[in-house]
Amino acid sequence: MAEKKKKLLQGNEACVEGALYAGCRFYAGYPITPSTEIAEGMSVRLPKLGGKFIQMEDEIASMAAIIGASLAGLKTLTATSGPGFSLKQEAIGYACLAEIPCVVINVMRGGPSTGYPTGPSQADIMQAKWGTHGDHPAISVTPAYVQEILTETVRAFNLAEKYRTPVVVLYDEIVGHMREPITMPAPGEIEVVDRAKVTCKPEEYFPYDDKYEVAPLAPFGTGYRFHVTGLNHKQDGFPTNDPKIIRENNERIMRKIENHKEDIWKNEETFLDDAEVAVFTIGSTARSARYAVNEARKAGIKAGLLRPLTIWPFPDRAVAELAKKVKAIIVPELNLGQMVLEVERCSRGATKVEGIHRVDGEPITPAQILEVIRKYK
Amino acid sequence: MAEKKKKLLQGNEACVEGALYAGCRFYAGYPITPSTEIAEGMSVRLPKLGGKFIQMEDEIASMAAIIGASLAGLKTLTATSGPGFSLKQEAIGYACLAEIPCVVINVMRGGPSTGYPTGPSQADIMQAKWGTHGDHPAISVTPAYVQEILTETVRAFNLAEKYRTPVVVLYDEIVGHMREPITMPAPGEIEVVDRAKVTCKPEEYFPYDDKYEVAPLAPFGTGYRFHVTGLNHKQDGFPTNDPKIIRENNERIMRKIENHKEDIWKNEETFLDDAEVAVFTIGSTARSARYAVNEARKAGIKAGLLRPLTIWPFPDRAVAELAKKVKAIIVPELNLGQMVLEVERCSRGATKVEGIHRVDGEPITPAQILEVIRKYK
Amino acid sequence: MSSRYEIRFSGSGGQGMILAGIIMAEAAAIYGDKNAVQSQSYGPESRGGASKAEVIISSQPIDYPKATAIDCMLAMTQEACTKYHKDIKEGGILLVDSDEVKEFPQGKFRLLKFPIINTAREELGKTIVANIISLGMIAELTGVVTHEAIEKAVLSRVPPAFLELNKKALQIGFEKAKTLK
Amino acid sequence: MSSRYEIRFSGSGGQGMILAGIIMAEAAAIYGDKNAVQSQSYGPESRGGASKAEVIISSQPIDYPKATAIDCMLAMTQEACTKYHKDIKEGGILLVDSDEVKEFPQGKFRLLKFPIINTAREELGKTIVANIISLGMIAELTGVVTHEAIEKAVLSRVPPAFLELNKKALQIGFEKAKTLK
Amino acid sequence: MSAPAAPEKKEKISVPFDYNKYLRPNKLPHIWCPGCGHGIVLKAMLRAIDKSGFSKDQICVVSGIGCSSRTPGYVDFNTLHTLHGRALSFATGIKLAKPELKVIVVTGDGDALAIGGNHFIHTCRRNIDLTVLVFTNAIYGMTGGQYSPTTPMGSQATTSRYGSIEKPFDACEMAKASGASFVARGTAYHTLELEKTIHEAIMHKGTSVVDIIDACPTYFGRMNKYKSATHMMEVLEKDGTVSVKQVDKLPPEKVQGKFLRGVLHKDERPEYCEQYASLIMEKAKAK
Amino acid sequence: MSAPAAPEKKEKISVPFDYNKYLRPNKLPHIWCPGCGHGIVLKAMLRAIDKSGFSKDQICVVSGIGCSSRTPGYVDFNTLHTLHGRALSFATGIKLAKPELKVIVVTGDGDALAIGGNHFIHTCRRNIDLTVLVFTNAIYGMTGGQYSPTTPMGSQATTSRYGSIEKPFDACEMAKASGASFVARGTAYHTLELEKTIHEAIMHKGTSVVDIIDACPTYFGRMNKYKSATHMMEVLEKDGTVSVKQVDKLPPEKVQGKFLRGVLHKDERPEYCEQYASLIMEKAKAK
Amino acid sequence: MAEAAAKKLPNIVINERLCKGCSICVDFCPTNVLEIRGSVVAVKDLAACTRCQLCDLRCPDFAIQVFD
Amino acid sequence: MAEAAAKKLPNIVINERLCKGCSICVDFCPTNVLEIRGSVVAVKDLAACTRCQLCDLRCPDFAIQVFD
Ligand SMILES: Cc1ncc(C[n+]2csc(CCOP(=O)(O)OP(=O)(O)O)c2C)c(N)n1
Ligand SMILES: Cc1ncc(C[n+]2csc(CCOP(=O)(O)OP(=O)(O)O)c2C)c(N)n1
Ligand code: SF4
Ligand code: SF4
Ligand code: SF4
Ligand code: SF4
Ligand code: SF4
Ligand code: SF4
Ligand SMILES: [Mg+2]
Ligand SMILES: [Mg+2]
Repeated sequence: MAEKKKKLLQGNEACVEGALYAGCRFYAGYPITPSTEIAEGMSVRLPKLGGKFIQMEDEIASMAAIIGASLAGLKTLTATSGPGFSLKQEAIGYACLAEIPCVVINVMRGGPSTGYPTGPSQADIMQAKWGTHGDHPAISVTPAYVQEILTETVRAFNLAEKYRTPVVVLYDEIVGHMREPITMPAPGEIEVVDRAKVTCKPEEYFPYDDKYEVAPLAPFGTGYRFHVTGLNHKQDGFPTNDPKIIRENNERIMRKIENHKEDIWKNEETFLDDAEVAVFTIGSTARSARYAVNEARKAGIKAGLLRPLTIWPFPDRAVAELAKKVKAIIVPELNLGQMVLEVERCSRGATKVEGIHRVDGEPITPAQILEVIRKYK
Repeated sequence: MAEKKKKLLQGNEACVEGALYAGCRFYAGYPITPSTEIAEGMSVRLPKLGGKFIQMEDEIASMAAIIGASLAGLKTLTATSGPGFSLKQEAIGYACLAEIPCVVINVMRGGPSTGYPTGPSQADIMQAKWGTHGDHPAISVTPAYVQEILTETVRAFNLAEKYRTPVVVLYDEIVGHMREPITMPAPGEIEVVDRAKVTCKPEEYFPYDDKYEVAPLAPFGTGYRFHVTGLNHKQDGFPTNDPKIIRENNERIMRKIENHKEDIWKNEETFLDDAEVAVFTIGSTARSARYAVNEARKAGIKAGLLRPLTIWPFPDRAVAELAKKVKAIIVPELNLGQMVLEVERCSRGATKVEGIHRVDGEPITPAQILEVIRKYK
Repeated sequence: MSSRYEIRFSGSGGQGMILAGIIMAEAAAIYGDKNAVQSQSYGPESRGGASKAEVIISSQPIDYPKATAIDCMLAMTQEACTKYHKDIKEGGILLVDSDEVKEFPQGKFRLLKFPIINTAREELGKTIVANIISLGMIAELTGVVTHEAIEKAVLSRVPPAFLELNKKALQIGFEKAKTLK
Repeated sequence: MSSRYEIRFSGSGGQGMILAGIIMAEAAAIYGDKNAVQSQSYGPESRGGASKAEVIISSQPIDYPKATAIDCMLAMTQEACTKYHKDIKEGGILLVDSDEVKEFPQGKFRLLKFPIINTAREELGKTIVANIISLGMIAELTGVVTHEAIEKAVLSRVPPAFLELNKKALQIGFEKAKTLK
Repeated sequence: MSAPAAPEKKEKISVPFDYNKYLRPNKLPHIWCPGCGHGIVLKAMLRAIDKSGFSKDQICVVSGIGCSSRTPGYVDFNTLHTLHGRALSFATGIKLAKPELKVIVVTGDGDALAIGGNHFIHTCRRNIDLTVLVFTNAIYGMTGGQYSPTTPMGSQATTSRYGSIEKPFDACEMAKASGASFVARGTAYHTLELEKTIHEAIMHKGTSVVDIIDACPTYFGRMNKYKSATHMMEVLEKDGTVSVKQVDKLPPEKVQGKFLRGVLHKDERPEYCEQYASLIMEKAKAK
Repeated sequence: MSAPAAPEKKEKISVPFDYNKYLRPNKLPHIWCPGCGHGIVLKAMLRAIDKSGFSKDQICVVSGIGCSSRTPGYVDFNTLHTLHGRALSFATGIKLAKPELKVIVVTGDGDALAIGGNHFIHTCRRNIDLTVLVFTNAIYGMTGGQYSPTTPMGSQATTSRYGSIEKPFDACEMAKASGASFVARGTAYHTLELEKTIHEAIMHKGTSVVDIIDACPTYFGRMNKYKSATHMMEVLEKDGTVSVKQVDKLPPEKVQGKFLRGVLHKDERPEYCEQYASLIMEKAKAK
Repeated sequence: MAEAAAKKLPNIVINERLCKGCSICVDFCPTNVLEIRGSVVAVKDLAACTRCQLCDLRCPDFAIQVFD
Repeated sequence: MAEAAAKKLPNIVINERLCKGCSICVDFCPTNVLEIRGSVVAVKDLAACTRCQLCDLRCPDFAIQVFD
């Protein structure tokens, strides 16, 4: 216990700690408010650990560089915010199709466009799933507490390695810039998934070996010479026009996530057992919601909270089940209606779904949520 | 009639005709398969009409250039395909927030990433709504016939001017590259909406005047000196941190579309009156669907087709009503499940929703659709 | 489906298969009184490889633009023949360049062989008009467009300097086809 | 909500208001046995303008990180005072720099005036430690953190060369606050 | 469609100058920090514009994102604050669509040369008639002090705590190599000279680039141990530069490592919009 | 972490050369059109790599998108076919993560200089140890013949039917101005010289750029009335270039308008990954 | 006439609302006319002013101008 | 020995599967050894070959090599 020092850290600083804990040894990025502290932290810390930091000329180059470095065998990170996240989309799609693990942090600020750079938002949730063209898998995790930014960043790296895919960590400016005391995990305390080792002979190695749902990825320069492309490809990595193979591969990269939703999902449930009205939300809004739900309970209202720490793949089953149990699901979000659409879809008309939306750079307050909860008591 | 010459045109050529008919006089773009014929056509045709064509260094610059040129008073166009559409997202968001009319063509090719450049897809549908960060309005039109590419391109320009917003024309490679005979509309035959004229005195002009839902936009250099920014702004165009104004403006740009859905929506209904099973789809897939529905009717099955020519804003009402009437809505699409999610959401559990998805670079055939229709007869 | 007439032109990039498809579609829809839809497939990004063009001709509106059951297919290369013959319908026609195609696919269709490219070379001194000869042959063989329509369509698509050459090529096509009937 | 203690530090960029917030939070949560959350607001992109930092201190876990009803607010400039005083709760404290703030907001809170910056200048020769003086004053006035905890927190955040200076500043804060009580 | 008519010349440099003529009412104070060089450059720009004789309606000022890029908000022209790095692309659209506008682009070293580097070189290559003022403070000011493509090697920034190892760009070299037909450098310190240089840039037809060295005391200054804004101006702008007019007269050791000031390159190659009108539109109409 | 050990030198230029040693089995014929210069350049590249003595596992070949960028698919190294314009950014990630790899970037004139222009100049500026081979055919081949940033003025392309009005980039000038420490030019025609130049580029430590003029007979050739691939090679590559070794001996009229071939610039400034290791990692660890 | 003009003091107009006290004008004034008072600039020695205009030219904030 | 070597004809290996008939080798062969036959290259006059290797060096398709 003497070792486990409590520290007061900013959300973005906790992100740095999480990345380093997970074994991240490469960062490429371009500064943008309110994510810049992550780059700044990595620039100081990485070289001490033998890792590399590079400030690229823009966000596109940053995304490309972390994919390249990941192919060279490192765990890699970039961090950005709305405008930069938009620019990274093409390369994120590349990482999805070429199946290159990496982690992208998006600290959400007021938008659209340049918007309100120092204000919070949760308006890039749908973009995290649909931002790049074509069908592609998406995993996004959504921490709400500073300590959780650390642990969820570690989880993001784990998921990236396990499923060979880019993982997005989404949190809003409030969580990114606030400070809370956190306890640094000891080595080994949190699970860290390392890249699967390739053991076969080089001549038997296929980067997309269809023996596997997720084939192991050999780092460049280790004797496994193979080809990687953003074109539709065969199991050996070379491009193909064969409709059967194109289809199979396009479907497989979706399936590898779809089939493991149980493993990827992570929901925090508060008072849901007997809840008559439920709140569904993430990030700083979930902090307000928890406060509100506590207040509601004090007032005798059977309110509960479903807080997904994985927003993509969307927790469809949990929402569908909840919808059958409660009178209403309230969806507070710092946007004009994003998660609420998914909640509507998954509840298939089984309950009332009501969004609370705010886009003025201010948080949704506990009082705002409580007011809506009261409607359904 | 002697004047109305029939011509055999490629989809992309019809797009050029539509743009010119609508009064487009500026094109900036960067070549990409399968949209390039639009750039090529514009490069030849525009200068004859006193218009300007410029090939920019990338898609981002192209999008920025058409926004600039639109501010200078011209109707402007760019065309691209998946990877380029991803790159344009940041600037599309700018046009949404700054309310600059312009039209973006996305000829959808196989994806994700570089994917299958010469294969068709419909996998950028969700991206057309959610591709840029932050909350923003989206209008997308979805022609399926060569003649319709012409008319819908004109409609896209009209909607762009009317609502001062970027409009996306989405069609797949099949429709973009096929040739059909079309009849060139005579001048005046199709409605062309021109930019609202500003008549007030310069000192009374506000580019986001809150007297209007959509304020008229004065071209630069006409004596109305004003400021445009991608930051959240006041009615005079200058940035603000005032939460009330930020909120009001963010909501207004959504509302100006939301409130006029009736005007923006355009659905083609085939045999829906007595349909027991309906198909919902767009583009080349709708052509297959129509074929299949015709065959089904011949076989005595009460099948119908709802074909939206406006996919964003999503035709939620039409789908909700349809869901109450039919046993199933079948959603064939050249992707792994996009429109089907919206159809699910809007039908609120009132009917069975079944997708047909294909991502191998080949079209969905009438036979494939017919087979599913038969399940619900 | 009987109101659809489906033609597929196939060969390698540069043999003018797409132009042939366009001309056939124009013959039917611009110079004839039918509806027509032409489509094609491309190599990587937009160039190279085996190439095919399809034309659907009908007196009705045409929804589905791709071949479902081919009435007539032209194959100018072995690769194209092997790759693309599968959708020819029972009783349909497969016309191949007999110098290029040596392995003939099996199927319940009429297989017609003719040295098209060589005829272009020998009789007109230009292999480039092989596609026009084949257009003449197909018009004659199928009757789906009139001689007049196909001639108008061809002539509207070629530069003035080559009008005569193409007229001749078409004529040769008409005649040679008769020998195959 | 009574388990929450809410403090707001406000002034202009460069006056060290955010650092003051951080130190207060550390005093409570690292050197004390409470929970604490510190947050702040920024100007355009990340710099300039009026600045504020908030600290919530509680013996319970803290969910909502922003001020709801402020127990104690510091205002180092007129702009900050005017802009940010509204959320002070009934019976709360508003401590202002009396040289800077001349228009006093109305409200059912205790208004305490003190020339903080000037004291830093006069007694320590460095206006830069005005924020540390105010930390001492607030610790003393509110008792929400112990003298010991705030001192540890201050000293852990300042460079070795300035330990003494800051210690003195804090001490001055403690003492001056007593005069206001 | 023709380019802006060359307006009459005014001769006298007028200080005190009535800046209010070109400033928007009630927008000051600007957001820049105390001592930030951007304000000095802005003033030189306004005097140069005044001298050029263009009317306020003829002038369009376009910027990207950054502290420097906040300039358009303060000045009473047709003004456009765009996206980070993309100012030149928006400006290209405006200029080509309406060649009669005089389009001035205000951009930071990060905006122009980091994220916007490609648009910078392609603008120069096309030689489209834009006047590009690069506010080179060797830092990303707006985001709080990260190193930029002009940060000198060894310098401190929030992302180069161990000293920058990247060789900085010379914006003038880049502009010249990529084809700009007018390339110059000025500093905030040499403010009358800067006014003259900007004026010359505005009057030039074709892409004119002025690299303007100015100071960010808040970040670059503090992190690199400059005592004040004045100190930075003296070290970086006064002592760190040499006028092209003097360079031949100075011994090499007085020139080495210094930036050249003044007009560094000028040629009269055809401007893009004019070429478009004469070579493309004319030919197209003739066909 | 150290840079690749300098391998032993082989001396003799070996033609006939056993290309199969470096080609992937069953990937030929390549997709390039008859007469496309890209194949000639590829062969020179393989011979140069062979001469360099690096093992196949040590070499990584990265490309963007374009006809030229299809190269990695054919060669038996660690190969990466990335996104249009972004090859250098992916390559930067690989190199910095694993400096012991020899990373060669194969890119088209469009890929490197149009959409990828910014990454090109920033790569040069950092002087990271990448060998960049630009296949300059003055056209976008892959998308069917639009003009590129190296298309000569007046040329035809599918988007410049009235003749291009844009001044082309000189990739070597750009590389030099932005800081590359090795800059050279070759052509497909001068294939042995090209082999030597590429070899020298590979052996250089730092960013080495080789601008390689080759021909796209299908688009550039046809549209600009060249009779054949051979004709293009003769006009554009043989007659259109002059070796730096000869340039001083020739009268100006024989040099004017021609591209210089050979090594145009070379200096030994510190390489990025080495600087990172010595200046940043060492300092950081010491702190 | 020349004498009369020489005697007339210049009019240094300071806009305190705009002055940010950066001290640039103070530092560059060749004759030490100016000083920072509190947080803004003030005239210390008007008579010394040579009307050189350097204060105006280098003030980033439109806060000082010197008229005859 | 020298004479014997001189008499030995070179071995021109053409890969017809790879040759695209672009004619580059034919055009650049200084002694007219090669020609296009049908759509691929063929040796017309082996004896004339000087082993200069230009055909190999400029063939874009790995389709021709000349061995001693
Ligand atoms: C796409 C995008 N990436 C990053 C940012 C964040 N950002 C805003 S300004 C800026 C740099 C500003 O530096 P510079 O252009 O030199 O201007 P200065 O502030 O120094 O005047 C950055 C990185 C952004 N707004 N958009
Ligand atoms: C983002 C994006 N934009 C555009 C394209 C389309 N595209 C593919 S290759 C290419 C240009 C190729 O030209 P170049 O790099 O010169 O290579 P070449 O084919 O001439 O060898 C273009 C525009 C793309 N694939 N991705
Ligand atoms: S941060 Fe630097 S560049 Fe930005 S306003 Fe302040 S001093 Fe100027
Ligand atoms: S299109 Fe041009 S560049 Fe591409 S393979 Fe063909 S000849 Fe080569
Ligand atoms: S005009 Fe010159 S002398 Fe007078 S106050 Fe200003 S700087 Fe000093
Ligand atoms: S230079 Fe301007 S802002 Fe600075 S102190 Fe002088 S008057 Fe004030
Ligand atoms: S080696 Fe020389 S002479 Fe012999 S065939 Fe080849 S090019 Fe001709
Ligand atoms: S150069 Fe090569 S591909 Fe061309 S004809 Fe000769 S052998 Fe064939
Ligand atoms: Mg800067
Ligand atoms: Mg090229």
